[in-house]
Amino acid sequence: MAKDLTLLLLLALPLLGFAVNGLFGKRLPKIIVGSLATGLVFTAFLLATSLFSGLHGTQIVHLFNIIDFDQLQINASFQIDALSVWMTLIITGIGSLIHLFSMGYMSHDEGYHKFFTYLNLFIFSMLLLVLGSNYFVLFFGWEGVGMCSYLLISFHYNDAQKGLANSLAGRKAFIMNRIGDVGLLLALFMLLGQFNTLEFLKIGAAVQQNTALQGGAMFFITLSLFIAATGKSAQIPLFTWLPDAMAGPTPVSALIHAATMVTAGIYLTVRSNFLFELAPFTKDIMLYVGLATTLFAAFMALRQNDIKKVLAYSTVSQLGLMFVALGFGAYTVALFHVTTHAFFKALLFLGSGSVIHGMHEEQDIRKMGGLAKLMPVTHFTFLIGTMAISGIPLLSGFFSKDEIMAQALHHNTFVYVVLVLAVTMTAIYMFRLYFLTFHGAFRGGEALKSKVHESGLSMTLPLILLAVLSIFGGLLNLPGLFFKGAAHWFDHYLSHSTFGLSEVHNVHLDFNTSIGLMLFASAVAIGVMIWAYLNYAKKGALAKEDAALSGWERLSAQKLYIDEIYHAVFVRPLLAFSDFIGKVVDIQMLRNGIYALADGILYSANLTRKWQTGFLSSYLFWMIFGLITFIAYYILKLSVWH
Amino acid sequence: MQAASSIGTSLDFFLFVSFALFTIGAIGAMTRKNMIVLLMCIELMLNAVNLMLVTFSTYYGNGDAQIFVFFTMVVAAAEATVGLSIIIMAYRNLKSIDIDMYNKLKN
Amino acid sequence: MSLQIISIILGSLTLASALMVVLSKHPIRSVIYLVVTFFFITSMYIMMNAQFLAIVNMIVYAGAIMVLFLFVLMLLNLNKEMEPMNAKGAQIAAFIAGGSLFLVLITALKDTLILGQTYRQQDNSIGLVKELGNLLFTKYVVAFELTSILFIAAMVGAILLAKREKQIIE
Amino acid sequence: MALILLPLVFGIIAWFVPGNISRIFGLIASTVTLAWSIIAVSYFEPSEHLLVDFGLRFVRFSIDSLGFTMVLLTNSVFFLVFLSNFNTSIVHEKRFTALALLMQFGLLGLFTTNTILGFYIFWELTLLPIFLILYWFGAFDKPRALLQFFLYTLVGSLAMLLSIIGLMHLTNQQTYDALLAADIQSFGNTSIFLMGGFLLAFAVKIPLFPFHTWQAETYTKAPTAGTMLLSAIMLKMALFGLLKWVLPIFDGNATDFWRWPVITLGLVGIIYGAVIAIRQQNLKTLFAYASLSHLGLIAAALMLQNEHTNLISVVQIVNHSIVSIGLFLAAGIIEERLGTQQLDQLGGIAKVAPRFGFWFAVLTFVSLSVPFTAGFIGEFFLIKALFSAHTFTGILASTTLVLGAVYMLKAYQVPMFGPTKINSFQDLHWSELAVFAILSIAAIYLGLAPQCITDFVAHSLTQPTH
Repeated sequence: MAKDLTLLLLLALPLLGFAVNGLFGKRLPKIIVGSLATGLVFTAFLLATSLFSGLHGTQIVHLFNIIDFDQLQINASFQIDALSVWMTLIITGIGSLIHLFSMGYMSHDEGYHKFFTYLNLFIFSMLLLVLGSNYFVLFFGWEGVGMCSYLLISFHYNDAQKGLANSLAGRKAFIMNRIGDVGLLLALFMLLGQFNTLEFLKIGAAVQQNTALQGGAMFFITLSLFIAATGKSAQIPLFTWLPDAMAGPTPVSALIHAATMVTAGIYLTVRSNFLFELAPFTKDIMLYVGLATTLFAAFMALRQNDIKKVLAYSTVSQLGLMFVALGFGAYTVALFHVTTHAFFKALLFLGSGSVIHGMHEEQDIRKMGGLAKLMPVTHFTFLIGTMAISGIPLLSGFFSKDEIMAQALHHNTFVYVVLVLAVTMTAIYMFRLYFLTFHGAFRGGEALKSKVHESGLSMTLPLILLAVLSIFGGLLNLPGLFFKGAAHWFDHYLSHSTFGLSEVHNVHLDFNTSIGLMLFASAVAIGVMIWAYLNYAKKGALAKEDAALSGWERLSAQKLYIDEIYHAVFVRPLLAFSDFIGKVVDIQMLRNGIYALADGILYSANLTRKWQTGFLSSYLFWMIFGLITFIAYYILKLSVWH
Repeated sequence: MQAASSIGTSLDFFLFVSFALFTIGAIGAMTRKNMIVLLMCIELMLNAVNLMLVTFSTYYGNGDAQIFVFFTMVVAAAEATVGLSIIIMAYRNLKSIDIDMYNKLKN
Repeated sequence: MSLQIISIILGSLTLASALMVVLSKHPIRSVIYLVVTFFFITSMYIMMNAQFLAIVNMIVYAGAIMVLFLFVLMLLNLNKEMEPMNAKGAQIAAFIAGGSLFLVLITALKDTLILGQTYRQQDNSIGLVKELGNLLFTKYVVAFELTSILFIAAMVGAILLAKREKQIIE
Repeated sequence: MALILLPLVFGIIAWFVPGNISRIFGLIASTVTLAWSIIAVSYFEPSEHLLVDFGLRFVRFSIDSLGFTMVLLTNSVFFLVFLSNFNTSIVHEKRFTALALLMQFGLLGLFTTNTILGFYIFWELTLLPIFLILYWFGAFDKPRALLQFFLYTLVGSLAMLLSIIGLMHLTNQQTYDALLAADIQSFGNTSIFLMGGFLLAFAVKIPLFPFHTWQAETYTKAPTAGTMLLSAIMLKMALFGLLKWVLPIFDGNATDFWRWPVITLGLVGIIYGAVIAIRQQNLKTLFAYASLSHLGLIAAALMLQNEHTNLISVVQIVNHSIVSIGLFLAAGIIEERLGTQQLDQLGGIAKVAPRFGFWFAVLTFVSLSVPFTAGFIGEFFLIKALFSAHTFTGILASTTLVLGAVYMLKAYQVPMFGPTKINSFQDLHWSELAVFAILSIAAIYLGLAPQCITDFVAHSLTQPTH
């Protein structure tokens, strides 16, 4: 099959699912709706694999013109290269697994068809985002995924207790994303102004030809792009929406808020690598923002009691890690972590979804415990996910994190130290979560315990598959220590046909340092694991109630009071300002000003009315008076002339 | 052109008379409150204007102005007819021909 | 020269009788004085050789309209007590206003270029019936015919207005 | 020509149609007009100008592709208004039908007239029907609010009339082409004043920032159909006037003088309207301020006189019509069924009326100008134009995206989601469903292929003016 046809089919399939489920979903049986959506995404995955195997060089597929003015052309066209195909693989692959999972998870939900409609729309938007050959199509996808994210977060808007909170969380996500979108929009304007095109390749070529472009313009363009990335990828200062976004159904959290959409910011940066390379200052900003995010988010995750909130902060933290890598210019490394993170974070979220499903919508880990026996598959896969994210040796997370640490050690020791701290905290909160959930005694009461069950095959199958991927994902990009031939496959793959990446080379540390680094990281991870085992499983330490928290614990549990600060600094003044100009300026000053004007005219009219005495002789008198004045004026005018 | 000494036949004499008539009419309209006299004063003013028109008509040797005077008279006749009948009507209602009594339009 | 004297006398008489119209207390007298004024104005028309207008003025104004006024006055049967008079202050103001109007008009006249010029004797045939008749039935024939409609309207209006109505508005 | 007179004929007939079939009559009349105009467009060669000249001095019509776009828009809007109100009581009134058709006649005349005096006459002609509609069917508790609208527009019109008289007096021309050819620039400062008169009239109608106070109250109290007419098409008269008449004619020092003041006002309006909308409790008032925000952007971008921007503005004008019909329809439906528009009394409608919830959501997203909708193309390029003209302006204008999200989501979520505060809510009537569907399809089609409008309009907008 021709490549362009494959690509169009790839895009059309989720759209088809969206259309069919959206239009007829209500009338179709659930099994058809679910399997249709899943099947279509899976077919898309197969198509993506065929693209992947036949990939050589970059290819542009032109669909139609959106805007065609003489100097300015904006096309709906798509780009097939290593980067976009890789992202497509992740999206459709993980996507189909999560679709499969949702078939089981959402089976009792009344909005079943709506859920799959949105999910397919999301897949379509996300594919647009990564496959577009210019920033405009990317922006289409960018806003599209934001919209889907909003719809899916506020999916349970009908819920009696949490309905409003859910929809408010969706709104928060949408608005925060919109702030980021404005950044992207501004970047697009500047790019249009600078290069008069939005095509990646054309901009890239222009940048290469004209090396004098460094400096101010590039700084502002990349900074705007980075602002966009902070919005979508939940970095400081725009990260607070992601934990709230956990209000959505768990598969959504897995797909959108862990594996795919939040990595859009990373994708954007990698895609624009040639621009970022010219703006070292932006890269520094990115580095330190990422660093701060990874550290603070890990800290906040330490004392969360909601199983999904822990994972959410963990996601923010991991995303920060990726930005650190980007800040060093190690694009492939960041993307490698995106890949492994997609595997194990999707696994963790789905695992937590399985737990929640089994626990009948209970998310508080204080009410769990001892689930290992009740849900063996979930337990085992969750353990693998936890080990992968914590960096237990030879699992996928170990390799991808290690690459980032290596970059940090090479460039900046301070960053390395902070990263070690963050990574340690990651291991701590993940194992805390794991042990509190699956070990110890069940704390949810006997009534609930009898109802807890292992999930069905449609839910466990994705878990198992993802667990396998989490274990072996690291093989994609082995460090060049032992298997020289197989090492760095991913680096080569990406830089082979992604514009700009062949120019950038990652640093490779010497053998001894590398080994030392790995050993140290392994030691930390394993040490934390043992400590957590002793502390939570053996000693039976439990999550404390809110009142019993000490100073730093309270800070962590209350998320450093960031939400409250934002509320006080941004939201409240905006509302007050709105009230002020709405009530004072608009009503009192402008409208009442107009009324006052009208009153003034009325008043003066009343005054002049008194002249209308009703006596004919007085009218005559005034008429004559006017006549006199009139003639006198002309006489005077004449006499002045003479 | 003759000199200004031939005052009797000169243009400005007739204009002077016309102005004076008009002024007298206007003063009468302002001072008198009898509606019929008021109407008469208006006739007086109309005649003043007529006189002026005829004067200029003769001066320029153009008959159009005299036709206008003719029409003025026609209109004056109609006006007097309607005006007087209004006065009769008003008198019937208020038993007075004092113009100041008729200020109902004011409020 | 004699023409001048005649015209001056006529002019003074016109103004004097016009003044009497305004000044006389009784409306009947005013009407009589008004008729006299019209006579003098007619005579001035004759002096300007506007014969047609002179005749029309005589017939329409001094004849028809003034008789109408007299009729109405007699119909209303006003006695002297009912004669309303204005306040003194208003009268003075009226006289001042009128006077200044007159002054202003005279001043305007003084400044114009036609001061002291006489009318053209050679063209004084335009006021004759023949000339005006020609004009009236050619150039102004439409307007002339329209006047008849005006008269009918005025007639109907007058009859309607003067007709004694059943209910009398208080 | 028949195109223009058709609504007038229908309008006159509508007075004699019995009340019980007047809604069907209105629907048929607007459908016929719309169909006729579609046929006319299909026979129309976009690069040509149709000129209808009877040899009378002030009666002269011409139609080009821009005019045709607006005519089509007008006819579609009226069709949709009749369709969407098919289930409400207002269309049972033959007075409404007749007045609306009369107004349609005025609008069509305005969009096609070729003489400046005709422009003024039709401009005023549209005011009378809408005033009567508001007066008869509106819920104005105080006559003052209604009078405010009326007088405001009249003052603006008066200024415009003065300018028109001045323009005709100075150039001794009154047709569009002759005015275009006239050398307005040679009048110096006079041309600035003349343009100011036009701008005042337009600023009241659009409305721009300090002249907007009539808007919120009028929109809130007006019957839904009236609000739709006002917002969807009447305001567009001013933008059309700006685009077609004033900017080309006054090209030169007058436009240079007014450009940045107007852009500033537009910009203030964008932010001001959006910020106020955040805290509004009344749905229609909220949408009114949102409208202020959206139209400020179009007006500001038009002043740049950039060829492409003008084309995109037309797309955005169409989009705003779509959005305002949809949103005010939604607000009207809520008001009609529940008797209130106060947000704090509403909640949970989506649960009771899922179809309404869905379509309202679609329209909300259209108005948020997410991709795949016309609004996205419009806002993107308009803000881009402002950004290229002046960086800071563009940045300020783009805040509308964020603020828009805040108030629109509030306007959608509060009544539709959350705890149920209502007892029963009748789901959409078929006519309302049809309107929502048509609007959504149109918005998405334009979002993907804005070129169909821009190419069409380009024939009349890209000619060099001087």
